Amino acid sequence: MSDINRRDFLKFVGAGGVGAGAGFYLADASKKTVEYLIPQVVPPEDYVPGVASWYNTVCTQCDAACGISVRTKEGRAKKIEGNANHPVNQGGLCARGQAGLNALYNPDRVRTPLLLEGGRYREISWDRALTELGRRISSLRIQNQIDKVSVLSNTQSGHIGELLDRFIQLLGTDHYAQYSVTAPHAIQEANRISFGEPTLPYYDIANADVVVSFGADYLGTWLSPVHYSKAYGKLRQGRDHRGTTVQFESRMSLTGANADEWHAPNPGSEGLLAMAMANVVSRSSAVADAGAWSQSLSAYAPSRVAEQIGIDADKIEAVANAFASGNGLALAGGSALAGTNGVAVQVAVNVLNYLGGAIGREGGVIFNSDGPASKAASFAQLTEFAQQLGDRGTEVLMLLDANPVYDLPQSAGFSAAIENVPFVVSVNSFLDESSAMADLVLPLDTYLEAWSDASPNPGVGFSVSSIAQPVVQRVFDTKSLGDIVLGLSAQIGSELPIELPWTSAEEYLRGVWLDNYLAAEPGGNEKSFETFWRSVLSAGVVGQRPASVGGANVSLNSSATSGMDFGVGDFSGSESERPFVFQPYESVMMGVGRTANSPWLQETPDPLTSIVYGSWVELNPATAKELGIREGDLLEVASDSGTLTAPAFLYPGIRPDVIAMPMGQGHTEYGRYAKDRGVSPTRILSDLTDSRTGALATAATRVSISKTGERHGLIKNDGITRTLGRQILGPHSGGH
Amino acid sequence: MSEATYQEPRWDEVNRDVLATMLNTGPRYWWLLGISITVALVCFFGPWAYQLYVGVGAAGMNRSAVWGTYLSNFIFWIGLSHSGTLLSAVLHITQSDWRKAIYRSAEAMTLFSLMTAAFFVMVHVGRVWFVHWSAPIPNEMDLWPNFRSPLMFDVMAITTYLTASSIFIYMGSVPDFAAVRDASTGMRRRLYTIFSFGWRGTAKEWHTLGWAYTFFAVFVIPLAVSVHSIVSWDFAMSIVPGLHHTIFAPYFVCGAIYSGTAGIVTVMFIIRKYLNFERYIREIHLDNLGKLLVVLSLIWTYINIMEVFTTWYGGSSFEMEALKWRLTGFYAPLYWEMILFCAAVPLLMLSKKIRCNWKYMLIISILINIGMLTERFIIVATSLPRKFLPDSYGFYFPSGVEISITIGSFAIFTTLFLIFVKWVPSVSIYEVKETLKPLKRGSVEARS
Amino acid sequence: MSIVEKYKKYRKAGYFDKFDYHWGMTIDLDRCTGCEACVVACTAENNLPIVGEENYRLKREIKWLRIERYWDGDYPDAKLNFIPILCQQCDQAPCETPCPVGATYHNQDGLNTQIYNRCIGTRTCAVYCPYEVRYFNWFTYKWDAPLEQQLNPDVSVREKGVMEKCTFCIQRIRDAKDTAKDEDRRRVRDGEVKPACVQSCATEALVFGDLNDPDAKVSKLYKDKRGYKVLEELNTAPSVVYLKKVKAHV
Amino acid sequence: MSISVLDALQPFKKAVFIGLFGLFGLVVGVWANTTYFSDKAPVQPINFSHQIHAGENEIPCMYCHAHAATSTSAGVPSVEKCMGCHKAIATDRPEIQKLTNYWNNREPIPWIKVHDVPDFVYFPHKRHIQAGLECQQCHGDVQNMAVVTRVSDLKMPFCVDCHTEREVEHGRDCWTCHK
Repeated sequence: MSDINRRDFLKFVGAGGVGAGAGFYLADASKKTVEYLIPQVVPPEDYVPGVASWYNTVCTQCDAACGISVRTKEGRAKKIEGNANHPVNQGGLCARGQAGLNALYNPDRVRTPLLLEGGRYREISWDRALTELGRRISSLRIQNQIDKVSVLSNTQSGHIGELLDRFIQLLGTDHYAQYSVTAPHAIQEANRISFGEPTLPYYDIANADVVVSFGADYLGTWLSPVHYSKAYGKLRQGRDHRGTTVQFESRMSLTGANADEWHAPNPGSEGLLAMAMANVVSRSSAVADAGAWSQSLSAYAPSRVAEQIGIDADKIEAVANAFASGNGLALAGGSALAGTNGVAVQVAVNVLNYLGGAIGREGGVIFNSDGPASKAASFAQLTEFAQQLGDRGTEVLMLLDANPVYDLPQSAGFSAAIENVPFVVSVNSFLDESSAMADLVLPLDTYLEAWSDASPNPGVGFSVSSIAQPVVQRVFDTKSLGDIVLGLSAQIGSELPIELPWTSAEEYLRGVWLDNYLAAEPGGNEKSFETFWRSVLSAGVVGQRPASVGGANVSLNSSATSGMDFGVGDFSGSESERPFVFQPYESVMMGVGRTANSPWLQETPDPLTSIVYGSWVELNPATAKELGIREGDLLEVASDSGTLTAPAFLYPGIRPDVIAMPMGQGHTEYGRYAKDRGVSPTRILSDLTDSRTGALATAATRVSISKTGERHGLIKNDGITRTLGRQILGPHSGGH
Repeated sequence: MSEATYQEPRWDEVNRDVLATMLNTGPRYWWLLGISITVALVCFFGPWAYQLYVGVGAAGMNRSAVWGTYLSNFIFWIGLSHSGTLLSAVLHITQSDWRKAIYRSAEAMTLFSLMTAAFFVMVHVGRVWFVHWSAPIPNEMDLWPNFRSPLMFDVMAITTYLTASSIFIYMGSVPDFAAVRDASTGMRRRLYTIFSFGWRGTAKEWHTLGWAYTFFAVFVIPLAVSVHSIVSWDFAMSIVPGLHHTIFAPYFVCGAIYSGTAGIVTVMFIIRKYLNFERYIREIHLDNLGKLLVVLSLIWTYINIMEVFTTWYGGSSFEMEALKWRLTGFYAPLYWEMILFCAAVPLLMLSKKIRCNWKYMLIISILINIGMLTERFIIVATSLPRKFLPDSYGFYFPSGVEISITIGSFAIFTTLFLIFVKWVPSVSIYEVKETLKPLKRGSVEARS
Repeated sequence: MSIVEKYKKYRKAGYFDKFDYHWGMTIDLDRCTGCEACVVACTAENNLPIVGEENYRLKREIKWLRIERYWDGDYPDAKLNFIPILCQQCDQAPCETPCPVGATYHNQDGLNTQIYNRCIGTRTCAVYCPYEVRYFNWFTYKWDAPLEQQLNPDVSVREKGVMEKCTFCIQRIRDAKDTAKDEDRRRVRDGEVKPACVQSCATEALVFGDLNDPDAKVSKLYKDKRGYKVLEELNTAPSVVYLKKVKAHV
Repeated sequence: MSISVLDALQPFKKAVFIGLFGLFGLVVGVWANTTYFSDKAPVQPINFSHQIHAGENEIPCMYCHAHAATSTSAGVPSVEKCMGCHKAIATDRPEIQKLTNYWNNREPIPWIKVHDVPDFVYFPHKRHIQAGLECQQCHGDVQNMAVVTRVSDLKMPFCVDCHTEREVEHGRDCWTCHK
């Protein structure tokens, strides 16, 4: 290279420089980003990084109160599993229970108290919020206008519920109601009539031979599904002989899909059906007064009522005989009890159980000695409550974890009533439809952050109770209901703080448990209580399983059926212009809507249709063919009290004259995962109620359907739901 | 011009005509090049960049149909690549002289369609930034590719084929590079001096080139066959109904040669028309290729019938279902379109009139390749969504990104080809000369 | 060990019989009610992404365990059957051979494993799998804060372009083995490991355990006369045995 | 003009050289960065010296990193633990006063990770301690380090080599270390 001149040299140097720069940059870019190692300031005693610790508490995703163990790591909840020691769920847990973490870590939780100022919510401190509220209430109290304070609460069980009752009582207002959409009014009322026990009994499915269910979806949503599922597993393969199950319902529920036999009686005729079976059973019944019964039931001979029921008489005979011969157990729920004749149906079922000798028998109906009577207000009472809001000129309305605007049909008139209340307070974890109308929103703990306790209802045949403890630090600036009540009473002042002296829900809870403990254990003292308390916390449950599960012995009142009309219930709307009976049902994933804000549940296929995200209208393929409806066609469902549109789904397991729809979707608020997704069937329900309990008769509305012409592709998992003759379900099974 | 008035070119004319295509470039060329580059950028690399950013979800694939147009296009392009080898190698060995005017462009097609295919592999995989893991690079972690995988065979086969055919085409063009060198000056001359490895045209060099060329011709043929057999195994080695056929290897090879030959006809038409090779590329080529196409289409049809027959005869529920859906399902129109274009239309070429008509042949050849493109698509799109569990049946439809990338791939091919015609004599100068009558006296000065 | 020996050893189906464990599962279709609790349990345990409405519409959901529905007959005799489908952990897995980078392989516990960070996303395994239990990450999915606080630290979060599938909750197996080692036990006790789905199942339809242990509950059920394997005719030798539903009438 | 390839190559010489220089520069750049600007020994919020603690005062590793033998993560001592000694010891030193400030404000100390493995790696400390490894085998002679410095890159070859030569049971199975 003799001919290198200056410019070449510069070129070389430049190239070298550029190369070096590039190299340096490359090396820099390839470095790891800085990770930090943050120590605890003061470590909690049982804390080991990288080792999971489990906390037992109680699930409140539905009313069954299963025991759960929550796996936490580095102070964060990672997984919810069933508590194996808990007699209700015995280690199992349903989809909704698993998804509790979505409630805890939901991005749409209310993070601080919110005060409505100039049409917008402003974040305020707890002190300010409680003072504000306390001031208003106490001023009303001083002016003796405390009845202008109204309180509507979700049903609060356990001692926190008692604390609330006590608080209201001290407050002095008489305008106070608790409600739960799924409250089993009919069962309790019917049991009062038949047995003088207004409670939920324990249904011993595990040991029954023939389980006949009238619309009760005990594997999906009815009362305590996980417990019954455990029992079902035992009934099927967990014992020497396999029990059989029969399901009578107009629309095949999860339980119906798993039943050995599924029959669809005419909507509302379940009472007749039960009586017809009772008639057959009474012939061979072993109970003392069987003779008398067969006399009074003679009018219900299957041959005579089969026409009204819509099921062949000999089929009824067959099922009834099987019921009588083996350990029969009859249940009622769902649409069967959601007619205007719900109580009658349950009474009929009670009669059937009685004649079948199922009462108080293992594998039958066992009444819990300590089943609490329901505090839940009926639909009629709630309508009255809403009415009162205006009539008594309520100044302050407190909604405690309650969402009446969404839960109840428009006919209840809540949204209008709430509009007119000057100051609405909503205590809730989420900004749901009702909270969105509130002037003050107080963020509530989720059940994984709060102290409370619960006794399962229905019980498990013996007395059980468990403590719900916080499993993680509060994610946001929230308080538990107990703490809010106590904090508020402190603000309101006068005698309340003296009557409710506790500083926190935990302290209150410990106090109550201590008293009970000392009452129960004569030799007990503070010290021994401490160990007891810790043992209960670690076990998650306390209670003694007796040698034999025998309930309070109850007998059927002979007058139980007197003045009862077991005929087909009433429906709103004329059969001619509204040809279909509309049956909304509790969704396995969404329940009645409280879990609709869980992304996991939104993405988990509905067990029976595999549909996710949104609602649908189920109708029989034959009906659809007749009306030229294909899956995904947008239908307009019209009742006398309103219309809604939702896509059609052709469902082979439903009567041709019935239209079914899942509840739980169709929120207009309630966070990104639930908002504006699907429609809520409750919107178009008529205000017909059960003639005896005043509970809303959700299955008593007639509707007509028509195509809107639009299509709305359903989002679902299933491709083709036929085996095409392939041996997928086992050798030589599954037809075309 | 008709055969009657045909005037065979003199040697100097050969040089002149061929080199002309490289040395003087009109605006039309630049326009074409510009357009195809832009299309390639906009339709292929743009969407691909987007897909790299968000993930393969940009394409329309889903759970049961995890393969889509990317893979079917990959096969299509591999298929297109078989033409070159067939024409140059096979015909070289069988010493059919008519090949000589067209084999260069054919080989170029091979090369470039292979490259385009390689692009589709990159587009297809989920994490292309780790694609080097599929190469057997020794490492201290003792991690190796899985040599049992048909995809691994693919990587091997394709790289081998790519290497071999690029050497093949290069070697064949060395004397022509020399010719370019001699005809040019300055930088270009320098370049071609290097390209031509200082070719002098001595007897020894000619002899060496001769046997080396023949050797490669023989060497490349089995490669060509193996490549597409192996590509077919990607499918056939699965147990997916509609893909799990022993006949797939011959099916793919035949289909590949078929579409490749059709491709050549198309390319031939274009270079003949736009590079003024009327005197070199002539009816005889059309005629022969036409016959070849007819034969191939018959074989192809036969195999298709066999596929249906064996499925029916086997009678397995899964296979029958897959077949039923292919013949009558959503994509049935595509299937029958394929039958029409690849089995019915080619029969027209039985008539010499059509066979020797450039326009007709252009149309037919394009139709055939459309048919073959859909064939590959159907294989993927109708088999994967419907496998064994009916409840998991799905459906696949390509997304905008996929379609655009498919279009873009043709632009890439065109771009490469356009560049090629300016760098390499697209008709073999020296071999064409071989076919010409020996020189007459008196025209010595005409020799250059 | 020479390559030939290795090859021979690893090509023999069930070669892991001589190892400590051969994990297997039985699913009793007569107990299973199709309630989907297992599906959510799996989602929670294995950091399965929330793909969102649009991706779900395109059938891009990621559910390592899904429940398939098959109807028999029509109204009024319609019957609905449920069958949970998860990775069958085949002993002769069709998905293992075609992976060019060997990201999926058979490990010594008879598990058909997937190494996320080795996967380059050719998706061939998913094509070859007859059970369609392999799920692809079409995008890098996000969790809206603070949902990400729930993510299980024992399971890595997969990025775009990676295939994933049921692992029989291998992280739980690993923990159990750890505990066994800490307690100087050679083997994990029967019932000590429960994948999330098995743990959550309320009807106890799912049973998991070590098939090499003749006394394990799963080994006994494996021999049940109702037992069968899905798509057995494909000779994939699955490790999951289904117990056929009993058809009965009153 | 000759047709020799070499002559034709002449003019490209300089270009080639420029390329070579560039390449050389690249290497130099990388080297410079990794040697003089390495992240092997990051600057910590408190200039903590293992040399003093583990070296001179011979405090055993597990006294502070208490969980190494029982948990996947060795654990970093809580501020409380530090104060346990430093309420009394060397309270006058500026670095200790930093610590005291953290303690008084009830703030954790944002230590910067020196040894870090990616999220897809499952590394249980306890297995390795129980297998009889010395902390030093991966972390180097920390007791002689005034500033903790990463001695081994903790990349896969590092792990695999050790697993291979110690013939760890299933030590080369992917799922032993990956998750």
